[in-house]
Amino acid sequence: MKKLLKNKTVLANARIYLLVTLGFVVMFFMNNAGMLSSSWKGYLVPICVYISLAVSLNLLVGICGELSLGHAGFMGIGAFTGIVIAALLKGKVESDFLRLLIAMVGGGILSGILGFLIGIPVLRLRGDYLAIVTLAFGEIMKNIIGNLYAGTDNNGFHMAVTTTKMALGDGGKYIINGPMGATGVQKLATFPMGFLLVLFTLFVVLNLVNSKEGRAIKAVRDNRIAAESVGINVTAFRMKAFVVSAVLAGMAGALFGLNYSSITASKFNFNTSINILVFVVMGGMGNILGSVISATVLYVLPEAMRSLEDYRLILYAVVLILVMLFTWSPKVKEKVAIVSDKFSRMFKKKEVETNG
Amino acid sequence: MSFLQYLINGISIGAVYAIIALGYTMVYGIAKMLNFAHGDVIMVGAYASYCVTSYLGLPAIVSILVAVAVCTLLGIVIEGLAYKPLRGTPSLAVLITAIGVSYFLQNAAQLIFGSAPKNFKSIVSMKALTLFGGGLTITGEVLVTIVVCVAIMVGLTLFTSRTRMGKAMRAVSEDRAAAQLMGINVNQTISVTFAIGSALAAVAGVLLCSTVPTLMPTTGAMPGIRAFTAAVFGGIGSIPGAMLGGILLGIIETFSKAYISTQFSDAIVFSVLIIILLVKPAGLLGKQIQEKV
Amino acid sequence: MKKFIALMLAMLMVMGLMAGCSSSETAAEAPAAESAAGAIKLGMCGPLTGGAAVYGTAVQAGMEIAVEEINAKGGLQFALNCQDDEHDTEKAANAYNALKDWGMQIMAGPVTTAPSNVVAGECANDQIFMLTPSASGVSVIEYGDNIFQICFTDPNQGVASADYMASRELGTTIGVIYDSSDVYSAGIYEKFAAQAEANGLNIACVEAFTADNKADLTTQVTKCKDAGCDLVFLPFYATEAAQVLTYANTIDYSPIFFGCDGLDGVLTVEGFDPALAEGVMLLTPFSADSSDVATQMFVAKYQDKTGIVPNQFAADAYDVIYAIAQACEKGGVTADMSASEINAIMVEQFTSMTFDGLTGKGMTWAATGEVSKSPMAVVIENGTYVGVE
Amino acid sequence: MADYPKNVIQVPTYNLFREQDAGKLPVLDVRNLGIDFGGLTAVDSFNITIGPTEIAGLIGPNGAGKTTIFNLLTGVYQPTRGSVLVNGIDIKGMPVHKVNKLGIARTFQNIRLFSEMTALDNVKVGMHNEIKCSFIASLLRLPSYYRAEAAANMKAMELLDFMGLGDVADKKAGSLPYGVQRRLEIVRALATNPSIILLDEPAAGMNPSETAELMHQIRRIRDTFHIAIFLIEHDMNLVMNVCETIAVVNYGKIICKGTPEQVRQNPAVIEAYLGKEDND
Repeated sequence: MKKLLKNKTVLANARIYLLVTLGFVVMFFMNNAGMLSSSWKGYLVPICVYISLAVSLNLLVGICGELSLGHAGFMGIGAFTGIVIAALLKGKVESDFLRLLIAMVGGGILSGILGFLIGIPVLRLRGDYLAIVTLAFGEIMKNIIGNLYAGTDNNGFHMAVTTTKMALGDGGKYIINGPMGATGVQKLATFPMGFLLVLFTLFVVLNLVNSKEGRAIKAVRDNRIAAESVGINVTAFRMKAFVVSAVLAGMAGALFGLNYSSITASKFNFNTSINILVFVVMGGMGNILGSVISATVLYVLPEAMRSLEDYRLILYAVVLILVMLFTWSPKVKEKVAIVSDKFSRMFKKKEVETNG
Repeated sequence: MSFLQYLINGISIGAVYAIIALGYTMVYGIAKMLNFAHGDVIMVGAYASYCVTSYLGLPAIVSILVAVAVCTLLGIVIEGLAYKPLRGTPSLAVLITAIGVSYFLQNAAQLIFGSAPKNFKSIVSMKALTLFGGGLTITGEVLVTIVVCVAIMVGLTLFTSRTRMGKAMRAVSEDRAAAQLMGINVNQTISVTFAIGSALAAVAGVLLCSTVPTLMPTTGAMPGIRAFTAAVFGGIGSIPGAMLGGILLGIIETFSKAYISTQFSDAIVFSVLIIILLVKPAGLLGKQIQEKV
Repeated sequence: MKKFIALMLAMLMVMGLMAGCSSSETAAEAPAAESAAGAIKLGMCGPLTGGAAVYGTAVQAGMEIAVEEINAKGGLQFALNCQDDEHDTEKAANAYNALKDWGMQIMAGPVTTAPSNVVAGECANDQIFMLTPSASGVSVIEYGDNIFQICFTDPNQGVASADYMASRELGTTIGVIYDSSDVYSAGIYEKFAAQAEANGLNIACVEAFTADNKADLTTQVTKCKDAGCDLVFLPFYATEAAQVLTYANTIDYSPIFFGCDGLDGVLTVEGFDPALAEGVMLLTPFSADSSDVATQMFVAKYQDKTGIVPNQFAADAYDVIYAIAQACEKGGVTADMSASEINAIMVEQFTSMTFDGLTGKGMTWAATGEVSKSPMAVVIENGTYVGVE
Repeated sequence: MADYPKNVIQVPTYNLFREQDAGKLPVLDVRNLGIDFGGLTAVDSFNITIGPTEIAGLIGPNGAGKTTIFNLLTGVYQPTRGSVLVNGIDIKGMPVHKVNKLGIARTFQNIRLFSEMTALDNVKVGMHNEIKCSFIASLLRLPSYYRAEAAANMKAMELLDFMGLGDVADKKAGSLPYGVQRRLEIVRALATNPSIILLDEPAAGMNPSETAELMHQIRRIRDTFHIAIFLIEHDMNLVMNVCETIAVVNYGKIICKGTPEQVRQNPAVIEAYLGKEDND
């Protein structure tokens, strides 16, 4: 019995890793063989980023049961931290790969620290109130980053949050230029690094979910009072999940920021947070594989619909509503079940016929 | 004097937030869902009013009635098609559907009306009051918005406490299962709530665009989120709370712009929100519900 | 798992549906694109949906008119593909890649600065010639030698505005309202502030707003009024300007309002009372009321096509196509050349040629990609733009 | 009904009931406990002392404040007056999870299992504080993680088997029959290594044979783990047969305390219960 239980989760996890690795290998070789269109090449890194974001948000929303509407805020912190670190290390760290890695780790750490600081007051709230506070946090972050200046001059590195432009001395070069964001960013992000990030995210989240911490987190979600009654420090576990999620989002953000030659704070707005949330809910709350697939499909979907021009986003909206109805509505599901039942019966009949 | 001017500006935009927040709070209180498409219903209302006055040349009052009718219908249709089938499912599922509806409305509006902003002609023809020799100006829009806001709040309070339907709403909001056992038609009650909420959205849309004349497909989105914040601020589910939250949010926003920094006003507004929620976790007038063990 | 299959099925269904739609769509479009067998492929990306869509659609319409005109003449043929970037850096990269897949040879975009920063990086990297109609950020052309602008850079506008104010002694106490979340607006303000200081202008009041809170600009206007500003500089777009002007009117505040090219189009904001914009000054290279024949023809065609009066974005876009056409003709560009071959020719042509367009006569380009043309100050009188000398 | 006796029988502290408990520190020592909700006194002057291996019962009519007392004992509510000592330590101001760590575990009247998790995982959540494996070790899947998990699995299965639940270990808790869920809650409480467990109506919803089985198991728990048990129950047969001491509360106050025999014959108790019948 015990063996079987263990095998079940191990198997499920192995399936996720396998699928992701398979996807990577196929894409990697197709890319190297020049079989990918420019569009697809362009999707690779963002898909990895959004998978990581969706999986990390799933930890919070699906597994922990806390609705967060400010995930893009952590992504933004990671992005701008990563950009600054990468710019400062230019010429000091030779390997681009290493520089990217350091930038991502740095982005993750800062995002985690901020997540912790915000978590102290915020995690006292529950449900929709927590949701609105995370929304507020995302907006505050966006506002602050929008007035953030960072740059180097002959005297070294300067950084300021100010309404009037920060002045730099001789040889000054802005890395982040307030409302204008970061421009002239060296594109360091690579698909293999994206893959590593996804693997790392999966590794952390899956291991967390299938450990005593994960059990505690799920217990808190299922029944907070009962969890407290068996000695679980609910706030501490919500905090752990919150910080881990923030760290992963920060790392993904750093990769994202270093994938484009320019980025502004307004990218990390409410809409981006909501998009990630859509990935999570569409993939199924608490379903990690679901997050991976839905992030991929839903990222590519609106892009694949480019030929529809003006009707593209309205169709995306329709798809969104229909999928929600199909996956959740009891009535619609019933009807789908009837139809699929008929189909399967038809198939079975055919099988019998062919067999006979 | 400028203090008074800011205060009035703040109350003016706050009153608009308050009307939007009233719609949010009603729907939340009764259907227990965050209807993120509410802001876009506002936009539809404003477009409806705009079309009636600009293209048909009919008087403002007709345009309001048309806007209310259009939005009420829209609210019922949205609720019936997108939300009703999901009743009883996790609130997040409905939330995402609401976001889908929001995208849909925005993009539909762009297809129909184009992306170019339209300058909404104020429905208020009253001259602005100028006091203290030009030191203080109170526009007709401000007065009308405040009066309408108070009237709606009083009306809703009376409605929920005096009428049969209103009582049914309160019952559904307290305990849906029990209400059903008492013979209340829950589905119908929720539909009526959406209808009322959407009618309010139409009024809010017309007033919003009378105060801030730019009308485009994304007009409703940001005020919608602000109003949602206001509703939480005042205690979501509470009618006076929405009103108080909306007006306070407007005043805080204006004052932080006026006296602290226009650059950081978003950060300030949201920080105040967080602080208020930490002190009063259920909002200013919200009921703190102790979980039963 | 069941849920999952349902999700996937729904996705596939929709994908199938879309594939059906898209094939019919391309069929419908085919004549326009196909007639240009052997046409040079021009890519454009801009915000065709979302809050900034008004600029993207204006550019798209302007370009389409120019392409139609050029193709009708015979000879040089263009195919134009417009992609939506939603005024978003990430989407801009996707739009750019989609254009590359289509076989774009010249980039005639993007429309706004933030996406342009991303696309310019890609164009420099891929050696695809880029000429943006309206992305006026100075950072855009810093990405490479093959990135060109046809509009003024923001600093130029800021500097020119400050110089203009100083030389005409327009105001004694100056107020500024700008959009701190917008690259264009913040860029102009930054240089304006520096130049104004150098010119000894008295800036008494600087107020900002962001994309999130621009619904209410009353406080900013009131603050300018309280500071006693007799000149208010509005380096942002027409939509918000309409708001500012409307509110200023209600509180009886009538300083000189001074704007940049973004303000152009304020008269055509549907439903806006042009009387409110009376006396507003702006620096713009294009005025739809110009007596210039080419301009009048363009305005007529544009109105035919879209039903509205073209703004400067549309005119810039129109010029972009003609400038590219001129360079192509002179450099002997043909459709079978690769993008990088064309790139080399275009860079050579642009740095050496002179171009006359709707938005300026005798335009030339520096090797940096910056355009040199003279800004024109206009004032709104009786609901039309009147040039100020 | 109105004139219930006001004299509260005071049992002297540390005079523990069972012989083997004599002279030992009581596991639960409650002194003058009281709580008001918005001016209404829900519980008042509640005193009880429970020895380390005692089985005590708490009975009273519906709405007498029994569950409120449990909530006070476990730190869910903070008392307005009085104190609760668990193993000699005052729980005042402690959050619920810390009170549990002092050695007090409970079940709930309306079952509160982690319904989306398996029965085994429910028990393992109960063992949370016992599993010694650092956050990093479990993230990185160090050998110590596997060791700790294996040990936890073994102990959890033992506990489940102890209550006869070994067969349902991999079933979702929410899908189990009612009686099984009640027993699973007890196992989960036991998994926290308590020195006393509070059972809130453990036999509710059980049929007579299940109840008989439960009675047997309650005694077995005490005898095997050497812990105290304090239970709320309406099934008088169970209470009278299993409990060694019984406290009767009405209107938030103890009206009688003693052996089953004493309680059975107490006129105040009879009146309180008859009053309840009248109301019904």
